[in-house]
Formats: sequence, C-alpha cells, structure tokens
Amino acid sequence: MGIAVEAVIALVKIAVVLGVVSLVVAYLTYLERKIIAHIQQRLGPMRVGWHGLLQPIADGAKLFLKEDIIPDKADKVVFVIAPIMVLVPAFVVYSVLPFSSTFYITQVNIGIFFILAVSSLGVFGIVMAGWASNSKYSLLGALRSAAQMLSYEIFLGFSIIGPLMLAGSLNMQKIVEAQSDVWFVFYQPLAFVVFFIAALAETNRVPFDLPEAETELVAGFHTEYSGMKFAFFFLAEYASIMVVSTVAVTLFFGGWQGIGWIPLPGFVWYVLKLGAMIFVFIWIRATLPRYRYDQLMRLGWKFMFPLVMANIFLTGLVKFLFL
Amino acid sequence: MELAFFYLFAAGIVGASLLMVTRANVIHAALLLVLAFLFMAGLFVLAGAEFLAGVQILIYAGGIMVLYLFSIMLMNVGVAVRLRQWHRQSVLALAAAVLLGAEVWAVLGRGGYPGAKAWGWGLGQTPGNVEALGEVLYTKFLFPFEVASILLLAAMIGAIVLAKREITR
Amino acid sequence: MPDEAQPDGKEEGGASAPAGAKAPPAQDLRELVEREYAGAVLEQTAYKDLASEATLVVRMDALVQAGALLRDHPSARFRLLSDLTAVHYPGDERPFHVVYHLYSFDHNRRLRLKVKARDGEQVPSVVPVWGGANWMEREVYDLFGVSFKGHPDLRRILLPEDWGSHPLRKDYPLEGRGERVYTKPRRKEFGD
Amino acid sequence: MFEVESSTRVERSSVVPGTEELIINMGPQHPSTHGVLRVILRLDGETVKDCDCDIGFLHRGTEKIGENITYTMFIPYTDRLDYIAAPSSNLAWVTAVEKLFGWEIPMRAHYIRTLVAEFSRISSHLLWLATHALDIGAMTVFLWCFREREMVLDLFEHAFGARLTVNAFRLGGLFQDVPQKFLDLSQEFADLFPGRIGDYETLLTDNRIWLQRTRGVGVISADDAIDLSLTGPILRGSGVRWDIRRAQPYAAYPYLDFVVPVGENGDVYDRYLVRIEEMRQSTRIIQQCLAQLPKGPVSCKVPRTIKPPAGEVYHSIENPKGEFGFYIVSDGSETPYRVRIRPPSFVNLGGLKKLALGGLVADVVAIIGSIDIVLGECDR
Amino acid sequence: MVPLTHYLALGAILFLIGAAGVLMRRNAIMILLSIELMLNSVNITFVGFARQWADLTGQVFAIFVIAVAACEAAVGLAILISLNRDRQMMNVDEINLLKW
Repeated sequence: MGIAVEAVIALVKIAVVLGVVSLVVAYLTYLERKIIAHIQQRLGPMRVGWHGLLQPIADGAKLFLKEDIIPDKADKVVFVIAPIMVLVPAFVVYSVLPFSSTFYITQVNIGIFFILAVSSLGVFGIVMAGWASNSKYSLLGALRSAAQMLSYEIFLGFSIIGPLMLAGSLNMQKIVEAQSDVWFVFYQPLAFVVFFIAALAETNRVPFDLPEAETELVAGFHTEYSGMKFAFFFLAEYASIMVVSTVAVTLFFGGWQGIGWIPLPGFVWYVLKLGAMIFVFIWIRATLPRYRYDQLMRLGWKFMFPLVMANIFLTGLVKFLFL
Repeated sequence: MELAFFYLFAAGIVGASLLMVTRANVIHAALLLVLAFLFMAGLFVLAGAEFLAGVQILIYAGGIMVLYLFSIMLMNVGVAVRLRQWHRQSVLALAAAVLLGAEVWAVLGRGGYPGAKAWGWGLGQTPGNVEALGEVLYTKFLFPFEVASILLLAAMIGAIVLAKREITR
Repeated sequence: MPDEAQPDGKEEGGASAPAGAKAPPAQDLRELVEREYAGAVLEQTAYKDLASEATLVVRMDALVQAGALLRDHPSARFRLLSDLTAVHYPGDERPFHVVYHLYSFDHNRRLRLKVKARDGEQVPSVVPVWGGANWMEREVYDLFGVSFKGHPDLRRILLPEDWGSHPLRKDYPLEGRGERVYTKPRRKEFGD
Repeated sequence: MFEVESSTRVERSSVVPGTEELIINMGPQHPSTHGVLRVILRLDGETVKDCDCDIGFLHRGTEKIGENITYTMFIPYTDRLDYIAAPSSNLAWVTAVEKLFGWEIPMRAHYIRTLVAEFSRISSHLLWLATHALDIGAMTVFLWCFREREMVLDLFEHAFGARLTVNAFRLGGLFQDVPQKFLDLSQEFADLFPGRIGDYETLLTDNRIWLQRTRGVGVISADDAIDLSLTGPILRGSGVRWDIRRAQPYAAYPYLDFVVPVGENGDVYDRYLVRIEEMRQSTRIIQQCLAQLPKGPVSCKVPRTIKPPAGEVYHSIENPKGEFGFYIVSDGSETPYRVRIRPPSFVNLGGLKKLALGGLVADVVAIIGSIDIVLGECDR
Repeated sequence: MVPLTHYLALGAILFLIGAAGVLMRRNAIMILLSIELMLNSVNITFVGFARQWADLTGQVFAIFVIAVAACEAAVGLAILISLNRDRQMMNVDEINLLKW
C-alpha cells in the first residue's frame, strides 16, 4: 500500500501548492495595481474590502460570470484549448520548485532543465490564441511572440549555464545548497543581468510586452478573448512571473538560504527574496516605455547573446584554471 | 504499472499522428504533432531517458515546432485548406506503406532479442542519467558532436540565404 | 490691435532659408507676376497692407505657374500654403472662388490668391507646387464639388464615398430630405 | 487511374495570394489613434508599405453651421473644434472677427486672453505628452500629466465655470473679469509646474528606450515640412523657427518675452523636446502675464446687433497643434457668408503618409502621437 | 519493464504513418511534418534499444537525430518560404521546374 500513500501525499501537496499559488497569483495582480498606483501617485483599488483587499476575488468572480464570447470565424477548438495551453505549463513548473529545504512537490534531477523545457511550451498557447482568433492584430501579436520567446529562451537558457557550471548539478535543491557560502549573483553578475532581461521578455512584461502591446496591437494575441479564458492568460502571466522570480532567487540569490546569522525559517527567506524580485518586475513596468520589435531582436542577438557567451567562456576558464 | 503507462503514451502518440497525417489544416496538423511529441517525451521518461525527454520538449516542441507554426502563419493557410489535399499517387503510396508494414510486422514477430540488461539509473533515482549522458557525449561521441554543430551552422547559413529577400530599396 | 508685422528678422526662416535667397520683399506682387506671365492677374483687391490681406485674383490657366513663381521668386518666397478653401456665390457666372492663403517665411507676410471657376470646370491642382494642397483640395472637392485637374488622389475625404452631394454649396438644403441621401458605401481599400 | 479527385477542391495552388502582406485597419476604435481616426496600413511583415487615412467620422458641418448663425453664436462651436485647448479656438475666432470689425480691445482683456490661451496650451501639451508616452508604453507619465491637467481644468472652472468647453471669450473682450482666486491659483500653478515638467523629463528625456523609440523615427526635413504645410511643433521640430505668436503677434504677445524652441532632426524626439520646452515657455508667459496684468475694463463697447462691414479676413493664431485660422467672408449681414476653419490637425495629419512610410507599425503609433491630432478640429 | 518489441512496434507504426504521409500528401509542409514524425519514430527505437541494453549510445544518437531534424526544419522551411514568396505554391506536384 506504500504506493497509494505516496500518491495521496503527492496529491495533497499538489493541491496545497496549486491552491496557494493560485491565490498568490491572484493577489499578485492586486499587488501590482497597488504598487503601480502609488508610484503614479494615486490610490489604486480601494472599494472592495479594506484598501481593496478583496478586489482580486471580485475580479475573479466578475471574469467567471462574464459571457464567454467565441468569435464567429475563429477556429473554435484551438481557440478554446489555447488559454489552457498557456496556463498548464505555467503551473506544471511549480512541481519542481524548491520552496524551502524540505517543502517541494518532487525533486527531479533535471530540475532547472525541466523548468526551461516546460515553460517553453507556453508560447504554443500564445501562438494558438493568436492564430485561432482569426484577427489580424492577434496574428501579429502571435508572430511577434513566437519570434520573441523563441529568441529569448535561448538567452535564458544560456544565462543559467554559468551558475549551473558552478553548482555542478541541474537539481534545484543542490543548486541552492551550493550557494551556502556566496550567492551566485556575485560570481555571475553578467549572467544575472541577461537572465533578468530575458525573463522580462519571456513573461511578456514591459518593456518587452510587444505581443500584447495595447497601444499598437490593441491587446495582441488575447484581443478576442473574454471572461474566464482571458483570466487564464492573465493568471498564466503572473504565474510565470512567479516562476522566473523563483528561478532567479534559486539560481542567483541562494534560494531559501538566509543571510548571515539572522534566524528566520528558509521559507520566509524564500518569500522575502521572491517578493523583492517581483517588486522589481512591477517597478520596471511603471517606469519604462516599450521596445520596438526590431530593437528587441537587436538587443537580444547583438548585445545579450555575445555577453552570455563570453560569460560562459569566462566561467569555464576560471573553473578550469582555479578550481 | 509501467506497461500501462507505456500503452497510454503509445496510444496517444499513434492517435495524434494518425490525426495529424489526415488533417487538411496545416496548423491543426502541427499542433497534433506537438501533442504526439509531448506523449513521446513521457515515453522517454518511462524509458529512463529524462534528459532526452527534456530535449524533446525544449528543442522539438518548444523550438522546431514553433518554427513550423511561425512559417505556416507567414504563409496563407486559409486558401490551402480548400485545395486538393492528396497526391495523385496516394493509393499506390498507401499500398506500399501497408506492404512495408506487413514486412516489419513479420520481422518483429520472429523476435529473438537478447534479454534486458541491468539499468543503473532509472525513474526517480537521483544520480540520474544526465551526468552519464554528458560523459559519453563529450568523450566517446565528441567528433560526431562537433560534426553536428557544423551541420547546424551550415543549416543556419543555408536557411538565411534561402529565405532572404533581395534588398531592392 | 497689434497685428502689424514685427520686424524680427533673426527669428524667422531659420534653417529652412536657402542660401542667397534673401531679397527685399516685392512692393507690388501683381507686377512681379505680370512681368513673367502677362495677363495672369485679373484683379487686385483689398491691398490694405503687405502683411495680411493682399489679394490677387489669378487667371485659371496661369495658376500653377504663378504659384511656382510666387513660391520661388526671391522677393516673394511664399513657401507655405497655409490654407486652401473655396467660397460659393451661386448667382455668379463663375460661382466657385477657390482661395489660397500663402505665407512667406522670409518676408513674414501673407498673400491671398483667388481663382474663379465655372460650375463643373476643373481647376488645376497646385499639389506639384505645394504638397500640402493634397488633402485641402480633396476637402474642397468633397464639400464644394470643385474638381482639380492633375490631383494625384482626388477622393472624398470627410464625407462618405457616395454622399452624392456637396454640403457647403449654398443651394444645399438645410432641412428636409433633399440631397442628403446616404446609401451604404461600397467597400473600398487603397484608392482606385 | 490513381486520381483521388473531388470536384470541390481547387486544383492549382496559384490562387494563394502573396505572402506576408497584411492590411490592417487601425481604428476608428483603436487605443492609439486618439479619437475616431482610421488608418489603413498595408504591412509587409511589420514594415509599413502604404498608409491611408480615413477621417470624417466626427464631421459635424461646423463651417456650414457658421454660415447660418451670428458671429457671437458661433463662439461655443469653436470650443468643440479643438476641445483639448478650447480657449485657443475661442481666441482664434474672436480675434479674427475683431480684425474684421477693426475693434480695439482693452489691454486687460488681451492679457487675460493670453494667460488663458497659454493655460490651454499647457493643457493640450499635457494631454499630448500623456497619450504619446502611453502609446510608447510609458504608463506613469500618463497619470502624472493628468494630475497637472486636472489643475489647469480646475483653473478654467474658476474663471469661466466650465472645464473643457469653456466658452471663454466674447467678441470685444471678456464676458466678465476673472476672479482674484483664479489669479492666485494661476500663480501657484506657475510656480509649481516647472518642477513637474522636470519629473516627466526624468522619466523620458534620457531614457534609453524612449530615445530608441523616438530618435530617427518619423523624420521630416524642414523643406518637406514646409511643402506639406505642416505647422506648429512639427515644423519647429524640423528646425524652422516660426511661431505666429512671434511672427505675427496677436493679443498680448508683443509685450511678452519668450523663446521659440526649435529642433534639429525633425524626428519624434525633437518634437517631444520642442513641446516640453514650449510648456516651460508657456509657464514663463503666464508668470509675465500675471506680473504685468494691467487694470481696467475687460471689454470694449460692443453694439447690440453685430453687423460687420462687407469684406473678407484671414486670421490665424498659434494653436498648441499649429496654425489655427479662420477665413471669414462677410456680406454685411448678421451672419457670416462663409466661415472657413483652417485646421492644424487636418493639415498635419496629411503629412502622416510621408512620415510613416517605411517605418514599423510601432512607429506609426509614435508618429501619430507626435503629430498630436484632435479629431474634433480635424473633421470639423 | 516494457519489452523491446513494444518499442520497436511503436516505432514501426509511427514510421509507416509518417511514410504514408510523405507519399500521400500534396502540401509541402505536411510532408515536412510527416518527416519529423518518421525521425521521431527512429528516436523511439533508439531509446528502446538503449533501455534494453543499458547503453547510452542510443540516447546520444537520438540527440543527434534531433539536431538533424532541426537542420532539416530550418532549411526545408526556408525553401518553402522562398517558394511561396516567389511562386505562391505549396504543393509538391506543382514544383516541377528546376530553375526559375
């Protein structure tokens, strides 16, 4: 009966993580609105609950009850599958994230590789949504996002090679343990810069939110979506922000490892670092304008690609010579 | 247990690829192929090839198939759906394929493979096959690896030259 | 009312003034045009001051040449076509007065050119002289029904493609059904 | 023999149209066309191959209306032309009519008109900056600008009782003198505003992404700009130092000291810089107006029925968007014979094709933003 | 433990589906997709053999196959795009000129 107990434990863990993550992601939208509002010297949501604390729930209820419109000329099957295709990879990734030294759903020995691989599937949902909507704006958004995510995945992948070389493992827990002395961000600043930019692009955040650029492509790939399907895209975006922030914290900021002697549980450290990371994401959204498509590509291939290659070379050289 | 999962994945792969070959809409076909690839990744995990499963998803599904979708969207599929889909030789081709299938079936039916060897790494076991695979890839197969990278480079240059437009302005 | 021109030479022209083009402003623009194209100017009205309300009525066939001359002649240099419009005088023999308001950066003064057209007569287009006339002529065509010969893209601009009438004409009915028949336009992309 | 033919299928695939070309209807309900403008773009990939504007969705026949009502009755209609800077439109109309009559306006009225016109310039430029930055993706500037624009609109409310369509001026001067509170608040605003401009500039002027998005985009040379009759900040952005406030001054401008900023390259960035500097200069003008404001009546003697002499007049002022003029033909009766509105947005928008060709879709958005159109006055 | 024949049979079935697709479809993209399917069927047999004999060579070759597939996709799609651009055709039985 061992396998049944294991399965039940795993299912409970999955349920807990899914529930918590969904709630956190919903409140991430609230957090973003509040932070941006205060940067812009206004109040943000204030009406639902104390300081608008119930706003995400109200939003969720509204989106859930909204009429679900499928355009007449859309490819209906693909149109319906697309939001699911975006949401599922974003949540599957949580199965390997190390929340603390003891709490995780599963340990995979290709952990970080698994995250990269699964999150690369998110682009399918976007491309499918853009194509199935049968709208020109959506199609343009889908084309942009296909090119953008394909390119930036490469930089994302290459930028984590440096820390991985130092850690000598793909397992998320081992990577964290390898940083018990010094965080890798101090060894690998270049890699972190590239990783952060690529992460912004992968999650379609400002200044790389070209696939959905409201003012050019109206809303890009999700122009035609409404109700719950639209909410799925939204949730997926914030879920992936959480994922990339977690990966950044894990790879560069020592995961759940604390600073010095301050006695806090690992999970708290993890949440603190994650929060700081997410704050930077939101801060950037409030500050920067949007790149143009060709500039985005130029930045990627002419600036970040050589940088990250040099980083890998240097890391290898140093490791070969001194370690 | 393992066998059940194998049948599940195999059924998924075969079903998706059968549907894929018969679709008129190229986008649908490509998406079905992605589905088949995801099932295949599951199959690889089952066979103890986790790294390969990752590569399958990352490169095949996340890279090559996105490239396909991108190119298909650049071309106009709307009209292509209304064209005749099947080649004139298709009945002949089907016959040939069935014949080939019968032959393979006959060969497989004879069986006679040596028994399985012990597998030092497998599902859920922590040392994993990533290290081992890397070891083999960068020692024993270093030369083929380098050749493959040259091939990729050549393909990249070729693709750029082929698809590049004459700059008239 | 301080509408006298302010002699502020260093302010105007700026980067746009071509080399060696500075010349004293012509005192009599009619003479300037007539010297080149005799008989081009039919009348000269309201010559109150140089700065604003000078008006030349030009013969229609000499319009483009006169315009080019006024644009390029160093003592005229009316490079900016400020405005182009029309006025409708239904009783007249030539009911449509097409009015061009020109401005000269170099001399800081305005000039009003006028052309009088018969109903249905084509006025030569000044787009080759002032590119900005493109939309303005389209508007006059739209609202007055004056068509322009040689215009690159003469379509209606403010009203729907098949409005069927020209509302700024004085005989356009202000109430009742009259000419204001609107039918659903044919779908049109990129000119004809 | 092996035909698998179906009669509904098309044999040749040569009917497949050319690839990668896409016709996009931008607007009339598009977030960045700033109103009901429809731009039809033919794209090759993301490059603009052709561009055609479809306007007139907001056409209300204002010129025709003007021919059928008296000169005074037309003032509120001018509010609805450039509704972003309504006092500016009022000013154009009343000064044009006063020029037709040959009236002398009291100095205090001139100064207050100038003051309000400069406020309307600031309000218009703030709205431009807000939407332009938002179009390029900078979200915070949008809300910051609206904060200050709100203050300007409050000022209008203090002076004229309305915020947007203020109906500010009357023929012959003002309806009544402005309250002292308006002047105090104006002073407060004028002291505060330069710092706020600095805030916007912190976010944009040296921002690398902003520079990349605006520099070298939508370039037009001075000669082309003049040829296309472009006026206002676009013309000045191309390096032509021409401002009607300075070249052919009206109202109180001859007595005020201000600089006409010009750009060098004629791109979106230079237009941005010009408008930012114009806001600073407007603040300067407001300071001077408040300091020099003379005492006295605010209106000249205006007859009960206004009948102008027969004749015609063209008068234009420097609207925030460019040359805003009225060409009035009078036949001596109480109503004008012909009212022509010289719309800066309409003429400037005519240059869009020239600016946008060869750029990318994202550039079109930036360029429309930098032209700064308002459709109320473009479509009339 | 899944018997080797299962892997081989699955590989064979996929290969046949792919081959039938290559031979029967007119649309060039469909042919490329079918080729991808055939390459993957080979991967399955490689992995099956690697499993059977506990030898990583099979997996290494599968990786090489994926590299080749990437090349094939890039070049094939480049050819198709240029064909489609110049001649507006996507069907193999129309592509019968050696030069144009």
